[in-house]
Amino acid sequence: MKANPGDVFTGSYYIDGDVAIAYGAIAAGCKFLAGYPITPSTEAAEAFTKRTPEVGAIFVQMEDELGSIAAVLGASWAGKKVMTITSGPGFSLIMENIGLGAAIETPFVVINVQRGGPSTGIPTGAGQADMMQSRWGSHGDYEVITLAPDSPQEAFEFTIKAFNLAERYRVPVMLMADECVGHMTEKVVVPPASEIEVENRKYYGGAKDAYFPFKRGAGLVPPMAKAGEGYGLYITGLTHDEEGHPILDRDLKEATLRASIDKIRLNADKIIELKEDRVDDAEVVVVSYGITSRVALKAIEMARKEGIKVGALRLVTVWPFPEKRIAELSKKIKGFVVPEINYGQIAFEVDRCSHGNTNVILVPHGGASVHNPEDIFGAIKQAVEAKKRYPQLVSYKTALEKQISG
Amino acid sequence: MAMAEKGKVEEKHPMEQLLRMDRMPHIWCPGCGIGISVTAFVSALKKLEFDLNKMCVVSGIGCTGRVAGYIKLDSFHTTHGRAIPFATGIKMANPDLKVVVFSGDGDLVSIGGNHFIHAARRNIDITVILVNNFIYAMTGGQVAPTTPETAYTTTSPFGNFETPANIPQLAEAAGAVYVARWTALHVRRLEKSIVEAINKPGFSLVEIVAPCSMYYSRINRLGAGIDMMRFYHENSIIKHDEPTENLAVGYQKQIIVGKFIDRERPGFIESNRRWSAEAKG
Amino acid sequence: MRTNFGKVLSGTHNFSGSEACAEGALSAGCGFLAAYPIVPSLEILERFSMRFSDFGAVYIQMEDEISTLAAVLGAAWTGRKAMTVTSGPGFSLMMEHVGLGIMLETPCVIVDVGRFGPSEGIPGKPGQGDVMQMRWGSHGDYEVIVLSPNSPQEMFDLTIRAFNLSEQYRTPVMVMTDETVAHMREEVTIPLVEDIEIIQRRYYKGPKDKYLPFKRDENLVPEMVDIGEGYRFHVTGLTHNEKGYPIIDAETQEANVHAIVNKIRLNSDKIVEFEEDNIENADVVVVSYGITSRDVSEAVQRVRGEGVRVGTLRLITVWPFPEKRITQLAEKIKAFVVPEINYGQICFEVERCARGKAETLSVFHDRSDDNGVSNIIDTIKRALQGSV
Amino acid sequence: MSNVRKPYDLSEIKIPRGEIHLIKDRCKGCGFCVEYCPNNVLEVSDEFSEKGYHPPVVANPERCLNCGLCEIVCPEFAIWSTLKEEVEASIEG
Repeated sequence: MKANPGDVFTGSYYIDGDVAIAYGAIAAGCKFLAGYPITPSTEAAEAFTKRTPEVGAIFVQMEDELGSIAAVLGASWAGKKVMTITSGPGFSLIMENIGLGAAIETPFVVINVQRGGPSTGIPTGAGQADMMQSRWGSHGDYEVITLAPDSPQEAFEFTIKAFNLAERYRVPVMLMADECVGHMTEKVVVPPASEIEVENRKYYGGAKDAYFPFKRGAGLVPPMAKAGEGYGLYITGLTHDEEGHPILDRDLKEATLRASIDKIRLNADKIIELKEDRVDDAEVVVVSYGITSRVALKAIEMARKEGIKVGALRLVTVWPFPEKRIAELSKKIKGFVVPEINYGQIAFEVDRCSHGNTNVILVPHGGASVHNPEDIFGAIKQAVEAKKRYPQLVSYKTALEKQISG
Repeated sequence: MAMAEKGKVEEKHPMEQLLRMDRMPHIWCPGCGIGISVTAFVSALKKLEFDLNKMCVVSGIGCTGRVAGYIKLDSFHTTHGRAIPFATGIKMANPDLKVVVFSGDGDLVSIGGNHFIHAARRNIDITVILVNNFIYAMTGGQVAPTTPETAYTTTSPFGNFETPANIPQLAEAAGAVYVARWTALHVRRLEKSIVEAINKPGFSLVEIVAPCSMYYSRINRLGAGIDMMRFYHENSIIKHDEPTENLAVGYQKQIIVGKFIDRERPGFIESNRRWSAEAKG
Repeated sequence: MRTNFGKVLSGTHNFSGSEACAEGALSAGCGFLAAYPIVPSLEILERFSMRFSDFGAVYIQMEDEISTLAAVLGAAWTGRKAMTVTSGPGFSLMMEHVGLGIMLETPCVIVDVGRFGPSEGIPGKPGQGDVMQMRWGSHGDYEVIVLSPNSPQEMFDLTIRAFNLSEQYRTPVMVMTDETVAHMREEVTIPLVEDIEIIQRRYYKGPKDKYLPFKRDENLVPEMVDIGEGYRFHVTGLTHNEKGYPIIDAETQEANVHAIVNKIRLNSDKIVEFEEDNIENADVVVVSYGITSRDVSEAVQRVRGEGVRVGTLRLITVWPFPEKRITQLAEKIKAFVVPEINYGQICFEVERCARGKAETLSVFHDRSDDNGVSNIIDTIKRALQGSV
Repeated sequence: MSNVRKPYDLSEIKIPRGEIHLIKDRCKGCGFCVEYCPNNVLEVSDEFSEKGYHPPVVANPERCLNCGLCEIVCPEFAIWSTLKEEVEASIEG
């Protein structure tokens, strides 16, 4: 399917990442946004609101983030493409209903423009410390898809991608931007609608009384039905069977939970997207995502200039994690360098998937700004020069950390 | 010159003993009404007859949420919407303390709306000072639960169509024992109300209608803070004991101020003690 | 101070895990419990609400789980030891205030009685699906301490330990239990009051105007004061300096996060606790925690009869994770088997720490299934075959 | 004025005279003190403060009655008055 021309504001804009997210959502056909103001994501909601009359969308500023996410789930079951936009503290507040969304297999998109944390932290500074939370933040077992854009242009494109994945897999998709990308103003090209691939929800077409909301075909993803069309939907956050009925005291094997997880795990290869640069001959690979991948580029150039063979692997989808590719590379290289604006999150995952085959060096950063490329460069040198296999993941001591710990 | 410099340092504002002067200048914009709310609060504190070491201030998030950081008492800057439950915990755990919640309209009646209702219902002995500037100012001017109908904000770019909350009515319905509203212009009366509210056992609320000179006024072209103060001067009317159902605030319409509720109701701790005593026999 | 320890029920009792947890809290001097009713954690609040007035404690049922943890944090600053009790969905609602507790470095205890999830899941069945959430559920960077009891006796002991650790490191500590342990009834021995080891809060004693709420000792842990004592301190959830004042720059942010993370990481050897059995000469080690560890004992008993060399490692602190020990064991054994009542969480951490030296096999431990234990046995056998 | 009766306790009444104190660099020029001083003691100055605002200037110092309204209406803790002296009241006042 192509995007609806009425939803696409084709042209070349000079806008920030937040606004690009709003344009992306509208182009993807998002017709419902519920949100609550929070720095640094507010500009996205504002930009969306301004366009609502033109595209027939609804924006409701709810009383809080809990209300927002619940409204989003409801609107999705009413047949709209939906999203909410938030940042760290708001993201923590929506955790309960992320679980509900995953349990009742609802397509929706969550935009998290990450800031410095924990708690109120630094609202106007960048952070990447909610990455593990996007995967593990709600109780119980579930799987989600997480994307990380590194520029306003990608913020636009990935938002569309997020909607497509949400609709294809009936799953919550998180777009984990960060304050830098959200507030960075760059050129964003919005192509004509005919060039934008948009996926729409698969609706059930059979007999109304034979519809089971969680009954899967071969593809693991059950088709949806809208509320109010005579299906008599019974949707519950309790663990349920194909019909949607709670199983409570019955055998867990009847539950559809496992299938709702497998639809992501077994399709991981199709979902995962990476961007690799000069990885083939690399001795060291820098694994990064979001704004950090742009800073890493500078460090990579510095290293290449000194003759070090460095490649870059950028995570477009952070979850599901590209387990296989990391394992493959780990056998060939001298080390991974993982810069993140946190004290180690995705680095642990890289470490896990390396199976002790190579060194993994985390370049930590507390947040509020981006890395100094010198630090990443330092970690690359450390990886090349390492004489032995480290017993565990090591953290590169950045200049700022040295200064603080004395 | 040196003399003059020295003289400058020695100049001490009479409120300084109750302010964190090492945090000044504060973050509020020129013409903002939160600063006046703070001066009224500090003047009220000076009139109170108990040990201020036994008082603490809890704020949530937002422009008014920063108040806790400037008052030199034990003070807590907590999460968005949760100042009231945080204060409830303090008060329950140590009933000897006086606890004041100082926060904004979005913080207390939108995201914190549920806690506002339940603290009033339980009649927890805390004082809530609520600065109502009709907008989310900290995040740049989004529509608030108090934004009057037709007013513009960044998320109601075509004019607000939602019915705003009538805060005194909400407080009364939920069970508050003291409810007053003043504008930032009525500083002396405000000060007096704050003293009364703090001295009143139970859940007391003082709403302060205050100018947001940066976002609300700019988006709606209402001029500077002083222009909004002039508007209050001309359009506010004191009506004590006015039924709270009449207290909705329209866009640039008359604002009724005064003391509306002053009643007695058993408080949470009192009831709790009575019930425990009875239960034990 | 307010606690009346004369009411501690020293002696041997037949207690459910929930009752033991409430008694443990009161014996540790818990003076404040705020909670919101949720299955299967109700019995803890019920027990506490019957007993709190004997100890001079406070109990309040708040309007939701969000306010519950906020109230606990407020109460903790008045000098009381404070706790909340919840289960899955309620725990998810607490995520924001876990972050505030971490940021204000407030000692408190959160008991999460795991039920099967996600979302409403199965309220009456045990689950271990919150274990990664314990570590990663709030936004921003932090480290936590999580204890996992597997019996009513441990519900008592570890609740006390949780209070002790929270006071020692000035941080929220979580007790991650599950529906079955909370509801099972067993003999619980409560020691004499003088034999219960209690770590008291470390208070600042210097001049009142010199108090800095975030000035750290060599373990990176700051000292506390109570509200109402005239210190006139300020604390904020924003990134702050030693004084507790918000400072918006990268350096302060780095220092702030550095301290929060490292006060746990650098002390992790002191905090980590686990229990091992038949580890020497083992070919396979089963790693488990909570109720699952009891089923593992049964499974291991059975396979040992068949001559299989299998050891067990039970996590008592799930976080910090016993990284070094797992790496050490991986050198010697063929495989780890990790049964959990979830579709794989701690197994990822085991896999990471095994560093490719030993295989890691995850088992979805379905306690509702009669074959629950034999699934573990099958996996142990598969682990042996696979590596041979 | 002959038609004003003289209060019998006129000799006992003391009228306070205040002195205004101003920390110019705290002022953000909102104008509240100038607008709401009941006795028009203050005016907006042409001067610039450190941050580029026009602080008030004491234009009519003799009119200050030390009422303290400027102190409480100033959001910046920049202005206040203290009692300088008390003078005898007179009906010409």
